[in-house]
Amino acid sequence: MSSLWEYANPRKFMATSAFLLPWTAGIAAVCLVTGLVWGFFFTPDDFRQGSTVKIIYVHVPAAIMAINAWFMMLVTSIIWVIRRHHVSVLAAKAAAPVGMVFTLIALATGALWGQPMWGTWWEWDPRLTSFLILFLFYLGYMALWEAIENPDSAADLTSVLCLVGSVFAVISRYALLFWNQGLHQGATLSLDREQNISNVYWYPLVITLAGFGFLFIALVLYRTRTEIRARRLKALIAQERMA
Amino acid sequence: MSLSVTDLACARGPAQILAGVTFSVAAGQALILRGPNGAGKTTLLRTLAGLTPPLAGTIEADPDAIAYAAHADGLKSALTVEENLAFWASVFGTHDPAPAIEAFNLAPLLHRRAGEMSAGQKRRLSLARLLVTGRPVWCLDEPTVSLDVENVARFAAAVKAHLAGGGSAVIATHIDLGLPEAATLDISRFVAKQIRADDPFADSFAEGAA
Amino acid sequence: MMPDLGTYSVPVLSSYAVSLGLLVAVVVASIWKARRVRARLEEVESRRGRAT
Amino acid sequence: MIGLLKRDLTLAIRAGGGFGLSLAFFLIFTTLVPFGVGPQTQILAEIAPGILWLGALLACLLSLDRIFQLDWEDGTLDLVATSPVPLEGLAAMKALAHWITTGLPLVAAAPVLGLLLNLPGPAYPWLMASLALGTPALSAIGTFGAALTVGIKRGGLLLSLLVLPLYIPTLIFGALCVARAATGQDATTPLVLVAGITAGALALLPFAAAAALRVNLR
Repeated sequence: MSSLWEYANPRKFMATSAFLLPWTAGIAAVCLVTGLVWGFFFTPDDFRQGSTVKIIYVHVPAAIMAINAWFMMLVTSIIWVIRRHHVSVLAAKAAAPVGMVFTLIALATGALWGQPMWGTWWEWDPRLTSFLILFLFYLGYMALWEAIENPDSAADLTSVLCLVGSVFAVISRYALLFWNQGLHQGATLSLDREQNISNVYWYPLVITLAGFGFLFIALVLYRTRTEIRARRLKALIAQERMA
Repeated sequence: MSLSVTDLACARGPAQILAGVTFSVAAGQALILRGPNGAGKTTLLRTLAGLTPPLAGTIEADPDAIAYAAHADGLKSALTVEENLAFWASVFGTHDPAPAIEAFNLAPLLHRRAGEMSAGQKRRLSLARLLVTGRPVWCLDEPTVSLDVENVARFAAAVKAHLAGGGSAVIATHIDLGLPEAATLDISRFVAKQIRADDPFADSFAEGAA
Repeated sequence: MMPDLGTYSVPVLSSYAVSLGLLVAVVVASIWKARRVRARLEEVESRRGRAT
Repeated sequence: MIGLLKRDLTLAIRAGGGFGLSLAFFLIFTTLVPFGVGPQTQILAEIAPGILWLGALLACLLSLDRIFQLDWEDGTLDLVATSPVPLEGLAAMKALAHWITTGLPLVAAAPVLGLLLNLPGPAYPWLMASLALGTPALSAIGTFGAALTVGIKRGGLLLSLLVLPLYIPTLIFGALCVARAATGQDATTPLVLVAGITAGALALLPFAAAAALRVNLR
């Protein structure tokens, strides 16, 4: 009986990820190139925002994936806490820098977009600010991993931090709404999308979103492979020291 | 109160240190642990104390029966001898500190701050804590460090009194404590240093053949 | 070929530049780290292979 | 467990315990603000709620790394962990002791510093209420952060990096409460939210701190 948990075995994960990696990376490259080229060269300007609307193709997918990356880290951390699957927590470790870069992209493009639209580089808008806080959470999570020598202790402590941090991230989100009503436009992607965005912008956006998603999966697979090797390396060095 | 250990495997960090540790200490008995530096005496005692979870095997003893004493004295230098003992008495539920003061001759030092005492005096205070805990199974890590001959004898007398009262003790030490009836266990035969067995990275996961 | 970005060419172009730059940076960093770890692991594994 | 609290308070008062350091920091921080932003009383009055809350928060942060570090270094933490006191109880007592030695003096000192910053009159009761209800959350969150980093040498900076983002909601609601009261608006809602965060933090974080301690003691 095959089960999902088999992939938590490092050997099995290495085999499966070796198979998946070229596919996900390939799909990511195709989607990113198609979506960004389409979005940049072949979409009309918005009547109100002008050509800045083109920023949407990097800003929105990066923002969505920045949050999804943290959510994935939360899930894999919980799996580690409950079922002690090493690969799970190493995947969380591998995802953190990728999520942080996505957050940074969302912040930077948000600032560049805000400058012509709102007349200021940085606006303490609830959405922008929550991404800044998310960025701080990523930094803290990664710093804690780096600071602890024993890999299993580091896994446990970062998982606890990820859990507690997630709760506080949600509270911060609501606190920020209370704190400042904000200038940011409403969610770009929602079920009643017809009201927010027309098809000309919608199709390339979905493709770039898929591109960012597959890029995230590919990078996490690739970096998890590295983390597994690094963990193996640590085990071997410890073994040599004992011999 | 007895302590019985079967097939215990202990780890320190990523490394398994000991495997197959089996012994039992009946009430009124003491067991001396011997072994070269780094053999794993501290690791074993920390596992017995419940600080480090065992990798395998069973420890048959109520964890609330074990009093642990580590290398570090665990004293607060800003508190007096009396206050240090009173603190531990309150943590372990109120026990009279008088026998502890008596056993280690701490009465003259009672109002001295721990920070102003010598290493040996601190050690005596640290050992007196064991009597305050009121716990029947003592797990002691090098209890006689920095004690002079006279105080080693005091310590041995305290252990004997503890055993006579139905207690038991596991003591890691290099010196002869003067406890002729105590059994001795050389833990070097249990040493099994390797990457812990529950670490999935311990055996090779050859990717292809690399 | 190049679309007319109008007055907003600087923010749009720099958005794309920054985003692509960061993406390339994280990919390159991942590859660099992967290579380094892999090389060190192979070195240790081969040392072990000889020993046993 | 009361013994733990009593001991921590005694240690804080004795020489070298650091009692009052946070308070002094709060004083200096608040005194420096007018040098930075200028002596105009309207400006000071306007930013006073935020400055006072920020000062209290930083003063709390300053003493966090002492919460478990000293007990860890001298071996007391090992011995308490093997005692009948549960680690959850230890974490809760440590947070309480930290609050009594840090948070409570800050609450008492805040109105005086409010005068220095020309804080409007109606805001004083709200300043004290929000600090009294909010600083326990700062202590509880800080204890959790201290438990995470107890095994790390020179973990003080890391501790700040981990704890500061967790302080954001408390800071927002606390400062907002005082700011609203200062401008004559209704400040009840933010005060209730501060109390809510504190209640949640006190109920849940000792368990997270105990879990972190257990990992660090292994």
